Amino acid sequence: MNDIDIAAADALLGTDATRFRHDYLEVRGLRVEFDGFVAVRDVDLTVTQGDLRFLIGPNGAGKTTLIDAVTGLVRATGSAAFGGTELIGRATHRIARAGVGRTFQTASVFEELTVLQNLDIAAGARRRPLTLLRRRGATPPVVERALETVGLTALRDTPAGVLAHGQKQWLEIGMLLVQDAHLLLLDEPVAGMTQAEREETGELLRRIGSQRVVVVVEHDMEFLRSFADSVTVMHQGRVLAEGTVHEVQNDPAVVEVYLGTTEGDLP
Amino acid sequence: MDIVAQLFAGLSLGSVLLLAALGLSLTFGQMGVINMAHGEFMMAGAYTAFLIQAVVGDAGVSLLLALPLGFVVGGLLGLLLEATLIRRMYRRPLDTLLVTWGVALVLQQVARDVFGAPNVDVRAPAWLSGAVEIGGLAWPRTRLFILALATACVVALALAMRATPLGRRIRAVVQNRDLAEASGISSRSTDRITFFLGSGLAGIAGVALTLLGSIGPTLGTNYIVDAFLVVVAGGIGQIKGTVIAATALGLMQAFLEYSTTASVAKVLVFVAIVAFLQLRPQGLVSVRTRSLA
Amino acid sequence: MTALTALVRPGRARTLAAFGLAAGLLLLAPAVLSPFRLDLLAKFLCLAMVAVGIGLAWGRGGLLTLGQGVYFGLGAYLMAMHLKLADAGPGGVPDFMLLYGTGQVPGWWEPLRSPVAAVLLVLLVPAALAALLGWAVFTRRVRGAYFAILSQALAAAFAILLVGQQQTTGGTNGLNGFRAFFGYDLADPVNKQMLYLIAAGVLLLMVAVVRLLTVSRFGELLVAVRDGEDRVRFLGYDPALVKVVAYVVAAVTAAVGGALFVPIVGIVSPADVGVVPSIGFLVGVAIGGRTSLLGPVLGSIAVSWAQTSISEQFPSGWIYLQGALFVLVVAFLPGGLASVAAARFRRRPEERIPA
Amino acid sequence: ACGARVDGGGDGTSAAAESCVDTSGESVKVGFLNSLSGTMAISEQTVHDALQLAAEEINADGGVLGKQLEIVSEDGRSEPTVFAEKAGKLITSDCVAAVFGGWTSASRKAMLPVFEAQDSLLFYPVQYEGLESSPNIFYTGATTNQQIVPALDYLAEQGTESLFLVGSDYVFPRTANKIINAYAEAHGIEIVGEEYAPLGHTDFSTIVNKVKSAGADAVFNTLNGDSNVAFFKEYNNAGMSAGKMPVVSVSIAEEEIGGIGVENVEGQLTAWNYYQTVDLPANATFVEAFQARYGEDRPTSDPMEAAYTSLHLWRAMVEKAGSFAVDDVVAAADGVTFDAPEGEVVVNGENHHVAKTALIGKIGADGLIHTEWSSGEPIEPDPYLEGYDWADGLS
Amino acid sequence: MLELSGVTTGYGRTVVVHGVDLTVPRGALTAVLGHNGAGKTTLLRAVLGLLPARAGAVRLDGADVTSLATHQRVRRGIAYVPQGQQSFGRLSARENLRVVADAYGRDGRRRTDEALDLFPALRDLLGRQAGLLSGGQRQQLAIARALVTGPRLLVLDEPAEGIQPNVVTEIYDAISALTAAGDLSVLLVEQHIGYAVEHAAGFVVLASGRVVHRGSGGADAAAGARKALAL
Ligand SMILES: Nc1ncnc2c1ncn2[C@@H]1O[C@H](COP(=O)(O)OP(=O)(O)OP(=O)(O)O)[C@@H](O)[C@H]1O
Ligand SMILES: Nc1ncnc2c1ncn2[C@@H]1O[C@H](COP(=O)(O)OP(=O)(O)OP(=O)(O)O)[C@@H](O)[C@H]1O
Ligand SMILES: NC(N)=O
Ligand SMILES: [Mg+2]
Ligand SMILES: [Mg+2]
Repeated sequence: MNDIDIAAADALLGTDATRFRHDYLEVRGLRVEFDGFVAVRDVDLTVTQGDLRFLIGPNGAGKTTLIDAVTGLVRATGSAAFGGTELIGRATHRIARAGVGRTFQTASVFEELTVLQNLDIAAGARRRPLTLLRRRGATPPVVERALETVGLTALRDTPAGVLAHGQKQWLEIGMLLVQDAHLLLLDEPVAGMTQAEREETGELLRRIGSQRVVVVVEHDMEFLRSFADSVTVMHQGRVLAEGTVHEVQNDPAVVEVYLGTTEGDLP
Repeated sequence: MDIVAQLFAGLSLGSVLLLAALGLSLTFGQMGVINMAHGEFMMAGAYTAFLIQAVVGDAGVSLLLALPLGFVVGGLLGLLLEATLIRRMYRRPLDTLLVTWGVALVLQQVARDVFGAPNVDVRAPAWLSGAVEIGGLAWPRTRLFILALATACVVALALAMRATPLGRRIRAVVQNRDLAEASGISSRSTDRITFFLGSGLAGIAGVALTLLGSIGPTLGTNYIVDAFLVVVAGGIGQIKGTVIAATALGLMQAFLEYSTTASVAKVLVFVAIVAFLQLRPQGLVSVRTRSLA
Repeated sequence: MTALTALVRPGRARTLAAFGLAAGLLLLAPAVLSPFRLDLLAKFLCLAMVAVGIGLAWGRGGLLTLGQGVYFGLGAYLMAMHLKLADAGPGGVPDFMLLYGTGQVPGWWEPLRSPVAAVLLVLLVPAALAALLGWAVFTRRVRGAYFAILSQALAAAFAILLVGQQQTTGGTNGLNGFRAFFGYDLADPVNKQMLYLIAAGVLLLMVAVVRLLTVSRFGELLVAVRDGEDRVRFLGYDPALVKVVAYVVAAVTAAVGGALFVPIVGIVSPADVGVVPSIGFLVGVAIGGRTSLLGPVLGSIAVSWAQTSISEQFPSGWIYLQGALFVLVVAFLPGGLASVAAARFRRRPEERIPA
Repeated sequence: ACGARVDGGGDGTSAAAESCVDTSGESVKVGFLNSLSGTMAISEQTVHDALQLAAEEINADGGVLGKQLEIVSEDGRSEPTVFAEKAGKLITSDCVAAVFGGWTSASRKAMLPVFEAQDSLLFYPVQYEGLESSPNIFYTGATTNQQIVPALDYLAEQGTESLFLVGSDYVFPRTANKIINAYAEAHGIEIVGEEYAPLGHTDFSTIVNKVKSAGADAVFNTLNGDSNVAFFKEYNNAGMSAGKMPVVSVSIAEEEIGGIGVENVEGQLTAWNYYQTVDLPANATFVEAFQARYGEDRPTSDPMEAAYTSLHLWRAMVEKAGSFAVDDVVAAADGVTFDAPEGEVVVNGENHHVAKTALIGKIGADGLIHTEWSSGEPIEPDPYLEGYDWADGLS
Repeated sequence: MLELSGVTTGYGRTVVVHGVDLTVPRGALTAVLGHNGAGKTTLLRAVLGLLPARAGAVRLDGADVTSLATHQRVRRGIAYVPQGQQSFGRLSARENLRVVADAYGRDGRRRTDEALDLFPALRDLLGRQAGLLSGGQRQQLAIARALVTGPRLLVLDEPAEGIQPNVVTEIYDAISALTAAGDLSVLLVEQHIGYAVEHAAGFVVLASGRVVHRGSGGADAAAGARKALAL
C-alpha cells in the first residue's frame, strides 16, 4: 500500500498560498428547510485559515446538509461567504470556481477514468476552452505532486472504479488539492480507514489546514482529539456548542446527545 | 365545438394511452427497463383476441376470455424476454432500449409471417357496438368499456404496489438489487414477476385496442412513443403521475386536434411535453433524492 | 484494463495505420465498383457520418440520442431545398410547389437560393437547434432514459411536421428529382464519382476530428460527465456545456451526412428522418462498437451493406438477421465487434501479465 | 476531373448511360418492385402476387417475343428512398427491360426521376391523384377523371348537397381534395369540413365528432391503409352508418374489408374501376386463376387487377413494337388493348394512361363489393383534367 | 457455524481474495482486519454469494451453501449489513423494514419491534423516505433491517462507520448481548481494532487478499493485531 507523502503536499500547497491568504468562511443565519422539516436553522459559523475545524453532532444533526447548502446542492436562506464571495444562491459549478471544494460521505470518483485522468480533470476547471480541446501532453506538475501526496502514483493508470474505499477517499482529497480549492469541506474523510491510515490522513489534513480553510465532519472522536484545532457541535439543525476539543468534550449537553457516558476504546 | 363530446374523446384517448403506459410504468418506471417491445406485447395481446375469437366464435365470450388470456400471453412473452435477455442488463438501462428494439423488429416479422401482412379484424360483441344515448349525446360503448377497463387496471395496480408485500418487494429490488438479495428477497423471481405483470398489462391493452381499430404487425409502434412520453411526463415510477399525464395528453390531443389538425396537434403535444419537462425535469410527480447519497 | 482505457490509447501508430488503410480502401473503391455500387457505397458513407457523431455523443458521453434523424433530416432538407431552387433557376418555383402548393416560394425558402448560404445553413441550423435544445434540456438535468425518449419524440414530431406541410416540404413524398449539384449535372457518372470522393473525404475528416476530440481533455471530461455529472459540477465545470458540445458535434456530423445524402441518393423523405431511421442509425454504432473510433463507422457501413444485399435475397430474413444480430451484440457484447478486435490485439501481451 | 455542368460548358445533355438490357438469350428480365415489408406490405403484397400470376401466365403462353420472363423482385420496404434506390438497382445493375410496382404516390414520385434519368419504363398500377404524365411511366390505375370525378358525379346525381372530406395526410388525398373542392364549387356542393390524419393514425374520435356535428349528406374518404379500420369502427361506434351518412371511399378494396370488419362497412360506397364481382368472362378466368394459385379465400381487387393488366399490356406493346427497347415500346404503346378482367382497356399513347370504366360499388354483407353504378363505357384518361372547365385553376 | 475453506474470488479478470480459510464459531464474534483495499468487503460479498466463489467452499452449519443464491443464504440465517449506509432509497424507513419482515410473518413483526428498541431514534423517522435520511440514520436502519431477518450469523461490514459515538456503544453492547446469549454468531469487519479484537473469539488479518495473521481475541490481543497490521 502506498502511503501519503506530506512532503509532496508541501510542494503542492506552496504553489499559490497568497491568493486566498486572508479568506475565511463566514456563515450567518443559515437555514435549510425540506417540505416543512427544518434541517438547518440559524447557523452561524466562522472558520479561518489555519484553524482545522471539526464539525460533529448526532446522526441527522444537519452537518451534511450544511455542507450541501454551502456548495449549492440544496437551497438555503441566510448567508455563507468565502473570500468575500456570497455562495448562497449561486450555481454549484460557480461555487466550485470560487475556490470551494468538497468530498462526499460516500466516495464519488469517476469510475471509468484512471486515477491520473481524475486528477487531471479536477485540475482543469479553469482551463481555457481551447486547452480543453487539446490532448494532455506531459502530466501537469500539480497532478504529479498530488499523486505523490495521496500515495497513488503506482496506481495512476488504474481506473478509479476498482480502488478500495479508502483509496477513493484519498483520491478525492487529491482532486481537491489540484482543483486548487481554498475552502475544503470534507464529509467523513477517514471512514473505513485503519488506524495508521487515519493518522496519515490526519497529518495531511493538518498540513492542508495551515494553508487553507478546512472543515471536517467526523464521528471518530480519537481522530478528532488528535487533529482538531476547534470543534463545532450541531444538534437538531442548530449549533449546540463550539470551542476547543477539551471544552466540547466536557460540555454536558454534548455528552448527553452525542458522546454518551461510556467512552471506552471506541470513537 | 361540442365541449362535452371532446372532453369525452380526450378522456377516452387518455384511457387508451394509460392502458399502453401502465405496464411501462412498471417495467420502465420501476425496473428501469426501456422495453421497446412493449408495443409488440400489445400486438400479441391483440392477436390473442383474434385467435380466441376464431376458436370461440361468439364475440362477447371471446372478449371476456381474451382479457385474462391476453394478460397471460403478454406476460409470458415478457417473462421470456426477461429470462433470456433483460436479466443480464439491469445495470445498463439504456442498452435495454436497443436490445428490445431488436426484439420488437423480430416479433413484428414473426407476426407478419404467422398471421400475414394484411390486418385482421376482431368483431366487437353486440353489447359493445353502437352508442348509448345519455343527455342527448351518443357515448360509444367501446370507449366507455375501455375507460372502465383502464380504471380497473389502475386501481388494481396501485393497490398491488402500495399495499401488498409484492409491491414493496418490487420497489425494493429496483432500488438496490444486491441489498434486496442480502435482505432475503429473491431479486430474480421479483424481477420476473414484475416483468410479467408489466408485460401482461400490455397484453390487456392490446385486447382493448381490438375494439378500436384493426390489428396488424405494427400495431404497437403506433403507441410506443406516446406511451413512453406519458411515463416520462408523469414521473418515472409514479402511477399517479402516469394517470394524470395520460389524461392530460389525451385531452390536449383531443382539443388541439379539434381546433387544428391531427398532425399539428401531435406536434404541439410533443412540444408541450418538452416545455413541461423544462419546468419539471423529473416529471409531474417525482421522488426527491439526495444526490450522490 | 477496461475496454475504454484500451481504446483511448491504442497508440498513435496503430491509429494512423488504421486511418491510412481506411483512406486507401475508400480511394480504391471507384476503380473496382460499378457506378451503381459506388453510389450505394457513397450513400453508406453518408449514413456513417451520422454514426461518427453518435459514437461521440453516446459512446463517450452517454447521451443516447434517438433523434439524430432530425439533424440528418435538417441537413438533407436544407440541401434539397437549395437543389430544388437551383434547378428552378433564378426566381423560379420548384416543380412540386406548382403542383401542390400555392405556386409561390415561401419566404423561408428564399435564403437557400444562394449556394453559399445553403452550405452555411446546412451547418448552422442543425448546430443552432442542437445547441438550443441541448442547452434547454441539459441545464434542467434531463438525462439518461428521459433524454433518450425526448429525443425520440423529437424525431417523431419532426417527421409528422414534414408530412403535414406538403405545400412547402413535399409531404410524404419528400423532395427529389434534382438535376444538378452546385451546377454539376447529377446524371453524369463522372460527377457521381466526384460526389463519392467528396463523401469519402468528408467522412475521413470527421473521423479525424472526432479522434482528436476523444483523446483531448474534453474527451476525458465527457466521460467524467457521463459517469458522474454532479461530481463534475463540484469541480467547477458546467456539465451541461460539455454535453451540449458533444450533442452539437453529433448534430453537425448528422447534418453533413444528410446534406451529402441528398445529391447522392436523389431523394429525401420523412421516412428517412423519423423514429425508425433514427434508431437505425444506432444499430451500426452498437454493432461496430460505440466507444471505439472506427467501430461506429465500420459497423454502420457493414449494416447498411448487409441490409441492402441480404434484403435483396431474403426480405424477411434480413429483418430476423438484423434483429438477432442487434440483440446479441448489445446484450452479450456491449463493446461491439470492436471489442472483439481489441481483445485479439491484446491477447498476447496480456498472457504475460501475472494474475 | 469534373463532369458535365448543367449550365453550359461540357456536353450539357450527357444522356444516361446506355441501356444494358440483354435480349440476346432465351429470357428477358423484368423487375417487380413492391413493398414486401413495412406498413404498405399489407397492400403491396397483393399486387406482387397478381404480377407473379401474370408472369406465370405469360411464360406459359410462350413468353414475350418468344422469350421467357425472368423476374427480379425487390422490396421497396414502404420507404420512398428505398424505392428510388431499388429502381436504380433494377435498371442499372439487373438490367431489367421494365419495372412493375409502386403503390403510394410518394413511392412513384421517388422513382420517377430515376426512370427518366435512366430512360427506363415503370408500370404503376394504383389509382392516384393525376396531374402527372411521365414519358417513362405507364399508369394502369385510374387517374382522377376515371374515379373521383365519376364518384362526385354519382353523388351529385343522388342529390348530395354537402360533403365532408376525410383523408390521410399526404399527396394523394390532399390533391384529390383540391380537385373535389373545385368540383364542389362549380356544382353547388358545400364542403362542410376537411380533415387529415397522419398515415397510421388510429384514434378517430375527434375526427368522427367533427364529421358528426358537421352533418353533411355524405363523407368522401381518401384515407389510406390501417386508418380506414379505425375510422370505420369509430364511425359505427358513434352511432353512424351508411343509412345516416354514407361514406364514399376510394382506397378500400376487397382485401381491406376483411380487416375493417364487414359489419363496420356494410352498405358503404366505394369508387373503383374493378371489383371481384365484375361479371365478365375475362374476370371469371382471372379470379379463378388467382384463387387456384393463392387460395380460395383470397379476394381480388382493383390494384391487383391493374397490376395484372399492366404486365399483359407491356407484353402487347413489346410484341407490337417487335422490340424491348424503351423508345420502340413507347412508340408502339398508343392504342394497345388488352381484354382485362375489368373489361377491355386501351392505352393512351399521349399521356400513358389507360381508358377505364368507372364503377361505384356498395359493400355487401358477403365482404365483396357490388356495382351500384357504372359509367357504362371506358372513360378516356385525362390526368390534367383539361376537359373539365371547373378544373382550370388546378394545374 | 460458518466455515470458509480456500475461498478465492474477485472482479472480472482480477482475483482479489486468494484461498481464504476462516471459521466463525457458534455464538462468537470473529473479526476480519486489514488495510484499505485488502479485500475485506470482497470476502464478505463472497460469504453472502454476491460474488461467486471461484474456488473453495462456504459452509453454514456444515451444509455447503457455495452454490446458493444470496437470498437463499439469507433465508438460512445469514444477515448482512453492507458497507456504505445502504438502503432502499425510495421506500420509507418503515417499508425498508417491512419489506424484509413480510417474509417472516408474525416473527418479522416482533423482530422489527425489537430492532427499533435498539435504535429508538428510528421510531421517529419511520415515515421518512430512507434516501433522504442522514448517513448515520441510514446505517442504523441498515442494521435494524438485518436484525429483522432473525439471523443466526450476522455479517457486518464496518457497521459503526458514520454512526454517532453513543449509538456505536449501544450497537456493540447489543451485539455482545446477543452473542453472549449464544444465539448469534458475528463476522465483523472493523477498523477499530481495539473493540473488535477485545470482543472477538478470534480474528484474522487480511493483506492483499490473503490471511497473513490469525489470532484469538481477548482484551490483550489488540497489540498483536496492530503489529500484524503494521507489517
Ligand atoms: N433532501 C432532503 N429531504 C428531506 N429531508 C432531508 C433531506 N436531506 C436531509 N434531510 C434530513 O435532514 C436531517 C439532517 O441530515 P444530514 O444528512 O445533514 O445529517 P448529518 O448531520 O450529516 O448526519 P450523519 O452524521 O448521520 O451523516 C436528517 O434528519 C435528514 O433526514
Ligand atoms: N467492483 C470492483 N471491480 C474491480 N475491482 C474491485 C471492485 N471492488 C473492489 N475491487 C478491488 O478489490 C480490492 C479489495 O477491495 P475491498 O473493497 O474488498 O477492500 P476492503 O478491504 O473492503 O477495503 P476498505 O477498507 O477500503 O473497505 C481493491 O484493491 C479494489 O481495487
Ligand atoms: N396513389 C395513392 N393511392 O397513393
Ligand atoms: Mg452526514
Ligand atoms: Mg470494505
